[in-house]
Amino acid sequence: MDLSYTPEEEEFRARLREWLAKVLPGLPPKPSPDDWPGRRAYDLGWQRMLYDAGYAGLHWPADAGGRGATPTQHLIFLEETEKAGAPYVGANFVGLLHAGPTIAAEGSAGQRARWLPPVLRGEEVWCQGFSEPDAGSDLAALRTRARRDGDDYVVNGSKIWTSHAEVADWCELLVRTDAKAPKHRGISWLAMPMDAPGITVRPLRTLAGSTEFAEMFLDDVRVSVANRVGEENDGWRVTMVTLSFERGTAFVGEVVACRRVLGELAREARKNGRWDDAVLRRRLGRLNAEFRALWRLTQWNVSESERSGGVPGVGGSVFKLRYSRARQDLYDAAADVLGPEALDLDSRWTLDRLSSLSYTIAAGTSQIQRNIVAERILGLPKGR
Amino acid sequence: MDLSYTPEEEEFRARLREWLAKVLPGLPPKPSPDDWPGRRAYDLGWQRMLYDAGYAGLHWPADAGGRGATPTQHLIFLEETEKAGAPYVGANFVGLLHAGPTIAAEGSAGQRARWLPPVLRGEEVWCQGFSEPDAGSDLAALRTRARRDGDDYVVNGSKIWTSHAEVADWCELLVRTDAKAPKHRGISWLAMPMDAPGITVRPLRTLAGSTEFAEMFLDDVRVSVANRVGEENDGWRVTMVTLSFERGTAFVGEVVACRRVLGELAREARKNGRWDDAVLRRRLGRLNAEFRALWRLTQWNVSESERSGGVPGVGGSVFKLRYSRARQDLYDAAADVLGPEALDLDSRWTLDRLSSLSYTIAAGTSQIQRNIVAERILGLPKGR
Amino acid sequence: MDFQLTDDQRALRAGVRELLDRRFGRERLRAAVDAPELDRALWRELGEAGFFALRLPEAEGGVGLGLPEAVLAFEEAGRALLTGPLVATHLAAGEVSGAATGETVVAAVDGTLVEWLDEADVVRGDVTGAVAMRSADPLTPLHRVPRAAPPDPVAALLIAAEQLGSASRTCELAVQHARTREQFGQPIGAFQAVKHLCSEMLVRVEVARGAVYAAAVTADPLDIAAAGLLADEAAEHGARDCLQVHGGMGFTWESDVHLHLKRAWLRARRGQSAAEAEETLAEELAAVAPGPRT
Amino acid sequence: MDFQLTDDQRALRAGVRELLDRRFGRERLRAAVDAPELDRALWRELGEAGFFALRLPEAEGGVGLGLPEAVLAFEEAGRALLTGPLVATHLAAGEVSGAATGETVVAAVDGTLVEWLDEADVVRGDVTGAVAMRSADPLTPLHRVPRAAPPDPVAALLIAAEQLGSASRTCELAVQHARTREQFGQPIGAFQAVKHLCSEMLVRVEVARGAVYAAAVTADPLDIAAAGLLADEAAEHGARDCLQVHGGMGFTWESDVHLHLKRAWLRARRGQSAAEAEETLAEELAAVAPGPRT
Repeated sequence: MDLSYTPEEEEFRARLREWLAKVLPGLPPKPSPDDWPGRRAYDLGWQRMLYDAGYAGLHWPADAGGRGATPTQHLIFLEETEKAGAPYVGANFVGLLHAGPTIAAEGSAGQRARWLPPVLRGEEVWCQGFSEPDAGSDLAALRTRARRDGDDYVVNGSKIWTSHAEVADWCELLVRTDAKAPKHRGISWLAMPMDAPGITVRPLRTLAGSTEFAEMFLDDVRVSVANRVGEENDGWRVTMVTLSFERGTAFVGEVVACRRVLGELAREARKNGRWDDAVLRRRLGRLNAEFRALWRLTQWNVSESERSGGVPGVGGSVFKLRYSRARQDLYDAAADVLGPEALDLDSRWTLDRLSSLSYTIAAGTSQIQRNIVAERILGLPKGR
Repeated sequence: MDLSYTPEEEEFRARLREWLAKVLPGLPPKPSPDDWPGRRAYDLGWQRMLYDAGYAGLHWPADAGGRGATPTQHLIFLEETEKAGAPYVGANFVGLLHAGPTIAAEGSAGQRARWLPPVLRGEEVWCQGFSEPDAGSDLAALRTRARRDGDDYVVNGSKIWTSHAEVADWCELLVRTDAKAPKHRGISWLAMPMDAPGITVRPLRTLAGSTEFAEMFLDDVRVSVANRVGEENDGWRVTMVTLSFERGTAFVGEVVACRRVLGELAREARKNGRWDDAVLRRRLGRLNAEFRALWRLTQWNVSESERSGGVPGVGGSVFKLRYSRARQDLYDAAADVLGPEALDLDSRWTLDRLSSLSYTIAAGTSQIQRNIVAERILGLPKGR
Repeated sequence: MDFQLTDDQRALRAGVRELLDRRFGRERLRAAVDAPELDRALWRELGEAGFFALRLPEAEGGVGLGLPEAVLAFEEAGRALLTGPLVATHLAAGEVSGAATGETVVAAVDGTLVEWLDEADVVRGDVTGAVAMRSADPLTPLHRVPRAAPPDPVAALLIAAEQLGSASRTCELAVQHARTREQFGQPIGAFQAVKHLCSEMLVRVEVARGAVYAAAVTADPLDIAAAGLLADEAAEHGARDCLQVHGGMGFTWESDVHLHLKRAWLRARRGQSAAEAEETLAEELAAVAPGPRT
Repeated sequence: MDFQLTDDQRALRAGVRELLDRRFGRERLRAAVDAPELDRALWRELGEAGFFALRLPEAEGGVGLGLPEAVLAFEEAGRALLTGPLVATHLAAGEVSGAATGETVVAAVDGTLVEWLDEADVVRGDVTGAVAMRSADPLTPLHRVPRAAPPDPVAALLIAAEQLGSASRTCELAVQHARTREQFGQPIGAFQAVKHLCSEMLVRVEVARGAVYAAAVTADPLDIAAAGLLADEAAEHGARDCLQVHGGMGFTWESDVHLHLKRAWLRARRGQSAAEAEETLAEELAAVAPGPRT
């Protein structure tokens, strides 16, 4: 058990810090949350800077144009960029973390050459068309269908919870290509150009009042068969390959950020007098233990994934279960530190509290995660 | 909504208090927990005193020899006896609260005449033979079987969690009389004389170290067919009638006792200095809210049952879910008030803490209670 | 003892529910989310129905009822997410001209918060230095004031009644959703995980109900403190669980779940704080003399 | 960074587990419940295996390993419910003659508690006025002393390691029971309610494991404080949930579940208190200077 970093890792960290210190002050001002074209340009610009500095696709395999970095280097990258206040992955999320790795693993040579370099260079934005209104936790129940017509698929249906749909160039789309097959076996994975006729994007307002997500309605959208990655009806497996690219690093930046927020909360409580409330103070102390442990669990999972050559376990579900609750506890505590101010949307942390509510729901509810842990780690039987 | 008691109810309370004040000082000393014959004699003696004073079978219908008291009078009775420190129902529990009411509702005239008066007069003790090692939450899966042989049933099997088996005269026994019928439809209810040959009683030690319960092994025990209450194979329904005699009064004495304990805890904390710990102090404050509310919920349920003529709802599950947790929280708080002393079995509350652990398990686990609330009150569908 | 609703109380509750269904149903509610204005016509209708004058003696033109009836009415208001400075106006009936009839809209300082300050005709309490907030509850405009007003027990009880109504409603919403939403080939309410979430919601509601109704009968400050703690818990936790049962659909602006959650958060910051309530209830425990309690 | 067990650490853990399986298996454990005597032959065998001399330098006749290895050994001890003043004797190695080899049994004052006082050859700390208790843990004789000893961080860490081992074991026991016990025609582990209890048990174990192992590597008092809080939570809550999964069967004296629960309660009263740990961790938060942390 070694928590110290190797000289190579330390050098990687030092060079990264140096570079961040150099380039961050020169970044353009952040666009407003509603300015989608501005956000696209800002996020792609940052990706281009990473690319030029050799940090693009850090965790991608070298033969996909990535840097083939170890999980530990990826951890350091995420930790340092968060600490330095660098831009988030933003509009590049799906390209770098879902669609890109899928294409790298399952795409043909031509598909890799077409789609991967623009992601790394910050030229194209991807969005994700997986969830549907009637297929939430039960993702494989999706009903958007694709009918073969010559060299095209003709796609009809609707998708929900699509981020950056307004400004994406491509959508990684799951469609049903065989309605008669068992639900996991009739799905295909398509790269849909977002300028294809028949796509309607409608912003979806969340309870936080923001429009980070969109609904997408597909009406006879033609997608070339050449845009299918993997075999027809093999899309579920193709997608699971993507999801399993997780190497324990999914929440690194967020845990770093939560620890920073926790310190800010404590100092704010000192300032506004709520520090004298022993119940609140000790709650903050326990949250310190919680996030210290979550950081250690992250390091544990990353080291495990490094030993296994990047193949992840199901430990991600364990982490997500605890982290999602801890994050909600953190922002509940923040509200108690703020007091009545917590009812002001302009106060610090208020919007973060609202968005923390999605953590036990999105990307697999806590109920689903508990099933996964029980069945896949503990070996408990499936219910009848 | 009226929380005041009627003049009749107040008079009932005043007379009861007066009687308790008169008779309690003259009670014999309490027997030790291991002295089963002594406990039997003590509990039957108390029952005889109640009988002589007109309080026996308070909530039983008049035609069964009871007093036909209202649920509110029963509530007052339980509240006042607890507050006065009167003996618990003890060895009379099954007779007064399970077997007796079953016989009153479902027995023949002869059965009622044979079995009910001795219960009321404190002459006979009943025990309960329901649970089996392999039929816990799934009580109806019981396997103790009864084969008809002339005018007798011949019973083989084993029972568990039987209280007072060592000193009981009768056992209300559930047996399987039709192995081929669906599990709820092949059960019969028998009154088994505890002196019948073939019964072996073995004390069952609990985690608290006590032997309040026993296992009972039945080896070719002959029980007269005349001792069957209700039709053959109708025992499940007969039993459910018993269970539904609950009128919201099951935990009255315990809630009164918990409120007294809570006050003692607070005063102990004041004495030993732990009162200065705001976290512990506020936890006690919240427990005060909790038990005040549970007392109000008891009054609510009792009033509801009074309006419906004593027919209970499933509100008992709601109450038990919350009360069982609150009781455990109370004794966890007690341990924190005691500090290291909580590790001493001779300290106050330590044994009560251990026994509180059974509350979320016995008489229907909290998981089973949540199913009942979800399906019978909220109308959620059964799982497949 | 008859700790159940009387026939009159049932009729009152049904009447308020009917009025609110008709005048502040889902469509009206969602319209209010988009434009949170005070509906003065509705306010007057509430006044005519006796919502504000409920506890005012008949001799003074009131309905002459008591706290239990007020609690039932405010429970319905909480259930319907009815907007406006309801508690302040109710408490002003008989003291501020026009409050009882709904002609005058009365706001009041509650801790360091004031709801509906700009929309009110009369404001009670010291609002010097009031600053507008961008309210987290889209249905309730808020100001903060520098000088806190002491909590009023009756106000605290009526707020607890609203929390109870909201908790009861989110339990209903969760159950409705769980019965109809299908995933993995069956209604999600058939899964134990969802079932047990809903059961615990109901348990919190029923425990809070006992506490709130009892406090309405006794008007005892300790009972009110207990009612506030349990009703806040039922409303906040209930809205959270309701959101969890709804999954992604609950996370949309179009869902009503977040409206209950945000209002529950707001109400929990009004009246007595949880810390004060817990300390008060703790103090009582230690003060009681040893020996049997009566 | 390689925050995983080394091959040597895995071998050490396997060796301790094998030794304890062989010398302190279920039969021996249950015999100890009936007669809680200190098994001096086993104690010497532990000494020979290096349990006490683990962190003593090789030059002084020790094994020359560090806190991480000690934590792994104590985790196994907690898993097996191994009895005796293990922490006190381990800490005495090199300081009290014969402790390292298991010839001398060393007890010590821990807060106001002393385990195995009557059975020990040497007692460290002031035991003036020690009073025997009827111990709630049937496997651990206890005395109380009037003068409290200050908590030792290494002792706190080793106790946390034992809690981790116990938590991990109760999770295993619950899962084993849930896979084999049938009710309503299927293993109870097929019911979501049971599944989700077990999942949360594992989550608490894994979070505590990260905290305990990291504290072993850093030996930082704040990391140890965090490890203690999380390991206590995992052990106490885990034993409770294990009991719930076992139902009535877990409530019997013959089940091992209560032995884990009672020992977990005992360990939670040793070392630093939760209140102290929380205050220490809170203090650190407020003390850190603003700006990015490194």
